Amino acid sequence: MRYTAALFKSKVARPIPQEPVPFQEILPLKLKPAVSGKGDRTSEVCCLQEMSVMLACFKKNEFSQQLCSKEIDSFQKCYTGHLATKKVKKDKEAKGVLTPGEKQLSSKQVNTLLKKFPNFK
Amino acid sequence: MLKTVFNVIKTKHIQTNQGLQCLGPFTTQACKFSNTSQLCHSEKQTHEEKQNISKAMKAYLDRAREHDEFMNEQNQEYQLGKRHLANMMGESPETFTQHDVDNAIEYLFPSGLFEKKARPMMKPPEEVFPQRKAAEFDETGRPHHFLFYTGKASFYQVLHDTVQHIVDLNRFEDAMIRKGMRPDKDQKINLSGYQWIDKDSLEAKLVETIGDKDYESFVQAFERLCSLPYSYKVKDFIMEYRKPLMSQTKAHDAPKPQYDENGRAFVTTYECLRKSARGDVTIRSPGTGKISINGEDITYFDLLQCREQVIFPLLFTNMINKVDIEANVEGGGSSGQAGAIRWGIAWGLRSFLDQETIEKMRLAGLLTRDYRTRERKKPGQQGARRKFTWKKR
Amino acid sequence: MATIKTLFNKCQILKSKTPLLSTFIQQNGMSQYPTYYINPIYKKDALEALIKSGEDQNLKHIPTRAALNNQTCSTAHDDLVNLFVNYVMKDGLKPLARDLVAQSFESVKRLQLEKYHKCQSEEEKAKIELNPKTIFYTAINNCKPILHLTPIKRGGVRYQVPVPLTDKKSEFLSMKWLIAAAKEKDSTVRFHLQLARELIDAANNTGRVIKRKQDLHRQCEANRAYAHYRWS
Amino acid sequence: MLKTALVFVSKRKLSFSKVKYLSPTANPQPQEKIQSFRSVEHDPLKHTYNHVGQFYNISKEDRNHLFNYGGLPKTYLTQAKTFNETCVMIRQPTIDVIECLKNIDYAKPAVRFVIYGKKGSGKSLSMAHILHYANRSNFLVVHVPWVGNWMRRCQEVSNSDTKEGFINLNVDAAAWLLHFKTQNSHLLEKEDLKIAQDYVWSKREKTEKGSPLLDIVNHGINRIKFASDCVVIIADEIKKLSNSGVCKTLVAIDGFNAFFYPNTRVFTEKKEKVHPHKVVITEAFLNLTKNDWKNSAVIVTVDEIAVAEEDQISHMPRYLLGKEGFEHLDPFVPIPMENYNQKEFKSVMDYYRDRRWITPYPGQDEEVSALSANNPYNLIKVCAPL
Amino acid sequence: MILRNLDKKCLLKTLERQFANNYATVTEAAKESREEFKALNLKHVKGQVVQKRAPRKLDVLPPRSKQMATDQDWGNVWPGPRTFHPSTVPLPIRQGYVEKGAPPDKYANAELMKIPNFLHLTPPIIKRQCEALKQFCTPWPKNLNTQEKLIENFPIEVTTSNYCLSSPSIRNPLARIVTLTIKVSSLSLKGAMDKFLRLVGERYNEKTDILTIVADRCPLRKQNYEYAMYLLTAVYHESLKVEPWENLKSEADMEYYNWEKNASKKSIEQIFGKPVEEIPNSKMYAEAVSNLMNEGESDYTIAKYGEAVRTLLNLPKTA
Repeated sequence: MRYTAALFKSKVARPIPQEPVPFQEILPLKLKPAVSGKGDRTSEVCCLQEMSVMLACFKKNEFSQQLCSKEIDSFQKCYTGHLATKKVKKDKEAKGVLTPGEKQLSSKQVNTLLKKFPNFK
Repeated sequence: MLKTVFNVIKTKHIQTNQGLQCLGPFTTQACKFSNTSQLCHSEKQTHEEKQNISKAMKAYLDRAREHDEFMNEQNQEYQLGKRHLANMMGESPETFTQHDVDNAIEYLFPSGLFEKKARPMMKPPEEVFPQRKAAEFDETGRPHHFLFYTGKASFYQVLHDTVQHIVDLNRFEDAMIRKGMRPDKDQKINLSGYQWIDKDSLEAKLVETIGDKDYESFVQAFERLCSLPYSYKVKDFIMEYRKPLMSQTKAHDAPKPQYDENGRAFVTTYECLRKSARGDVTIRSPGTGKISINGEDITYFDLLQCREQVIFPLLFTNMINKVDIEANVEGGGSSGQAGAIRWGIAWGLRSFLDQETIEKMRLAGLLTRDYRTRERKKPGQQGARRKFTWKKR
Repeated sequence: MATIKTLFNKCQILKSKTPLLSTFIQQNGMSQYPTYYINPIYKKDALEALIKSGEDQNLKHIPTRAALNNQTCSTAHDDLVNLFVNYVMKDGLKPLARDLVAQSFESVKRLQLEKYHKCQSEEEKAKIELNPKTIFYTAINNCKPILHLTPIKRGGVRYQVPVPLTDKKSEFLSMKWLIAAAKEKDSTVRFHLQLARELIDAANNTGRVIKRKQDLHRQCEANRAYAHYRWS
Repeated sequence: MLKTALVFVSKRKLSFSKVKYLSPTANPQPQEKIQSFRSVEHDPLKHTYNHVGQFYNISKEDRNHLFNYGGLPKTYLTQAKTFNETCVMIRQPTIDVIECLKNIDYAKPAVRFVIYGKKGSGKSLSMAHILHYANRSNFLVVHVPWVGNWMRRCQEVSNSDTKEGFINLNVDAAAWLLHFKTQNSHLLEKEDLKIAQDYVWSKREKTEKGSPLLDIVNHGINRIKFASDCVVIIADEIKKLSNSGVCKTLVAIDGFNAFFYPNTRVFTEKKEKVHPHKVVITEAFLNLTKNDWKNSAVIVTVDEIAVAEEDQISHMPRYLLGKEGFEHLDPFVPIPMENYNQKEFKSVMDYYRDRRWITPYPGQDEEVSALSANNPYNLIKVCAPL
Repeated sequence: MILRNLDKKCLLKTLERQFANNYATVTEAAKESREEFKALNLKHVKGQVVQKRAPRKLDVLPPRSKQMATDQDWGNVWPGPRTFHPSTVPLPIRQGYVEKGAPPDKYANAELMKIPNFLHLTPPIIKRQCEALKQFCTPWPKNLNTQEKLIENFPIEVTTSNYCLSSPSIRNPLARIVTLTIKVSSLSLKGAMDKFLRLVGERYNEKTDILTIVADRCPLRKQNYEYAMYLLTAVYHESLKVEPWENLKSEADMEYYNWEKNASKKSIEQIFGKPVEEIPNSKMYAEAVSNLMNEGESDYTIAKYGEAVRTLLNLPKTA
């Protein structure tokens, strides 16, 4: 009987030499000098308290609005106020105007800041 | 700045008859120098050439002399021509003015060309040949202006001044705040009615060509300056670059009314256009509110909206029972015709109203000609904007 | 410090729209007018208010757009009614739409006058509103919903979430419902008559449109548990 | 005899009006006195030029009596219903006609009046006012509410038996007979209106000489087949009666020019267009508008609306009547119906405001006046949504 | 004399200057040529370029205008109409439009040659020519001193226009149009007036009583003039003709409403039961009816008609 080396080969417990995984630099290995605006979206939920008060009033009074005018007023005031503040904020952020001492910066504002103090290469 | 340095270096090379190969590394080296070292470098070079004038300088001086000679010659020719012309027209050459020259040329060479600039003319050479910029450097080639190497010295000078003013005013404001003073509200600079001078006139003013972006930064810088609370302190400087706007109502003078055989004042407005309607409107002043359109009364228009349009200017100015209206319109539909008459009435009424009411009418949009028209249909589309329904196959 | 102040001033300028020409430039789509043209102020009282405030001095040098052909300074002219006419309009038939609204106003008057003449005492008569425009306004106002439902997908499930409405949107809805209610009728009844009835009903806080609004509110109330799902 | 009857009637009316006049004074209402747009005089017999521009009230009985089967325009009717009263403005042309009617020498041939004017200027209402006057002054009224209803919107068409090649509009004729009957019920019931001739309708039916006119009217109403012929006969009989002085007749025809307008919408069985002169009832009214009889007056209106839309070029009588019509009526008295003048307009607006029809605002009158060009019909349209 | 001398001196000076200039250029050229070394290029190697001899420039004489005296007699220089010639006209004129820079001068300027000029008709020359022409003129007829008399004796007025413009051709097609005007009353048409006006149509102005004939169909002015005169003659004679069928017209063919022949007359005769002549106010009525028919309906004619009927029938008038 002839032994062929090929048959023995598989039984050899020698580990297959694994090549080290080459590193591929898909993205450059440094931070971008800008941030995307994805995280800026804030929650739309507002005036929940007023809404629930109003709806409770509605339910109590058979959905007639005259009896709940106070609740409706407070709800709408809250909502319009919310819209107004949102608009002001949006305008400000869109322009990227920096207000000194502000803690929470929008993406635009961060971008203007980053642009002002760029990284050296 | 760099560019000019480069030029200087280049000339130097040619003079010394060095090979062009060394130009590349040399310039790159120059680029890496800091600003101060560069300046030293160029200064050294100029010192070397102080004895004999540079070739560019010489060429410039030659050109300047040639220009002067040329202008002199032209002037002589003009004076001679003027004497000849006076002789032709049989008048005394001593009292022959430029106005006479123009008249004589118009008489001798009648031209019906629409463009007046293209007609025959005989003008003194100063008016004919465009002006040139004077030398910006002395005989040694050293520029007078510190911003010469920007290429747009006077433009950047203006920007520089603006920024200087801003800095000064800010400092001044700080000082005033420390003193506890506030800016004077009455003196606040009022910029309504003025506009920044446009790019062309700015170019003419600076005798330099500037780009669109340059102009933008000019406007921005000035608006920044204007927004300062103490900007009234530099009012003269700002006003130099603003031109007054024509008041909208004063743009068109109201015609003086004419008088008909009954002694009634009337004004006729021709060419009242709206959409494809055109017409003319006559307003007679002491009237009873009679309106006649193409010989009929206001019921010429079946639609109430059109009638409302016709009486809109009258109602607005409270003239409804004080004037008579006669209008002739043709073309277009009823709404277009009503619009044309509305504009005609408003336009003609100006002759019978005071300035204040006219301004009010303008703000109400009665004096603007509504030149919006139907947008044309485009090929490959269903209409002006609408596309054909998309079908996969 | 002063530089910071200038920055502040600058953003305030943009907010208050001072008459710097460059700040007037706005997007105007495909309009045939240049961007800096302002809209006409064609109502007399609005103009008076403007002059009183002194704002008109700033507008002196800015050209105005021409007033549209459905705008007049007449006291009878009303913007909301005009808007309503536009909602009634189909296929660009404005004269027809305007006629319909006018006729329904006329019918409102006729119906109200009929009631008026039936009344015996002066007090009852005084109670009846005869001005169709007032009736129209109260009707629109009464029909305005405060909340509505929007489907929002959360975890693969569509939730009907109650959402507050802006004033404009609720006005639009109230007009739309009124028109829809007026269209829902026998073919023998004229549109304007039905619209008139709906308007009177709505002005008295009764009728189909009011019921529709209340139904919507009821549903909102039922779904109030989802309110916090809005957009997050 | 007739005269005395007239005097008696007027006396009665006078007392009646007095009673009416007394009632407001009994419980004084200061508001009503100030209302300058309301006429104090509600009797058309006493209307003079002084009352022009004021509104007077047609009492409910009169309205039912005169206009139960037509005679008032539709727009006006809805308006009257809303206002809860039938008020008509006293207009200058109306008074003009009434003055003429008062002064006509009735021994002479009939005088013809032609009221003309633009669309919606109040011709029909003016006619209604005149009819009211005529009714009060005991005229026998021959009134056609709207000729256009026959020539342009006829109910039923049949060939005439009595006349070869002519067309009967029997349903319309019967309707008119009913209208005639109600309008003149108080006169027809009197005995003296008798026919002068025997009329044989068929083998069995026959109306004898000397029987009252009402018999023919009733016959026409009951036997619709003969309605058209009845109209012709009545016209003829009325002429004879008037000529003999038994009664005084007022012929009032609205939209008279439709009788001369060839483009009708009456079609034969073969779908051929019928000229108005080929319609039997036309003959009756053309006969009545001739000037060969006494004790009568003729008032007609000519109107653009009575002709097809493409021919509505002018509102003038010569154009609308055509050559034939003009020669038929010539010489006639043209009565122009103008739009409202300032005073009338003011009065109408005051009336509307009084009736709570429009909400007042400053400058309303001028604006509405300009928008409607003072045309009465347009004014109604403009005021509707205010 | 002195002046002329001076002129000559000037001339000499300019010549001198020119010579000097020429000399200078020549010497400079010589210098340059001396400096540059010319290599021998027998085999015609590509890199070396054989210098071509510059073409000799022709000597052009300076323009004539340079030698003109400022007090010359311009009429002798430019005696008749002629296209613009730059060297003859001593004016530094320019024509044309260049966006940046000066307009082109007179030399080789085609625009200046295109436009017409009046260099032969300067005011002193016109004066001189008028003086010369005066001896050939006849005096103006003394009796024709007013406009009325002129129109009376010469009623026909013919108007033509000549055009002067800058275009390649001096002939303007509009110059051929001939306009003939005449007061119609001067033609003494009596009965034929109606026919004449019908023939003439819109060319007649009712307000001024003037007939205007515009002839523009022929290429030449003379032909147009003759055609206009022919038209006037033809229309005149045609209107005077009376055709035999004219007596056979029925009522419908009539141009005018004739009350006497119409139903209106019969109807009032029937009302009153007597002939028209005996009816009071019938004349006024007849006039009103014919006015109404002929002039067309208007508020005025109808009102007149109503008035006439009221007086005829004895009715009260309107308030």
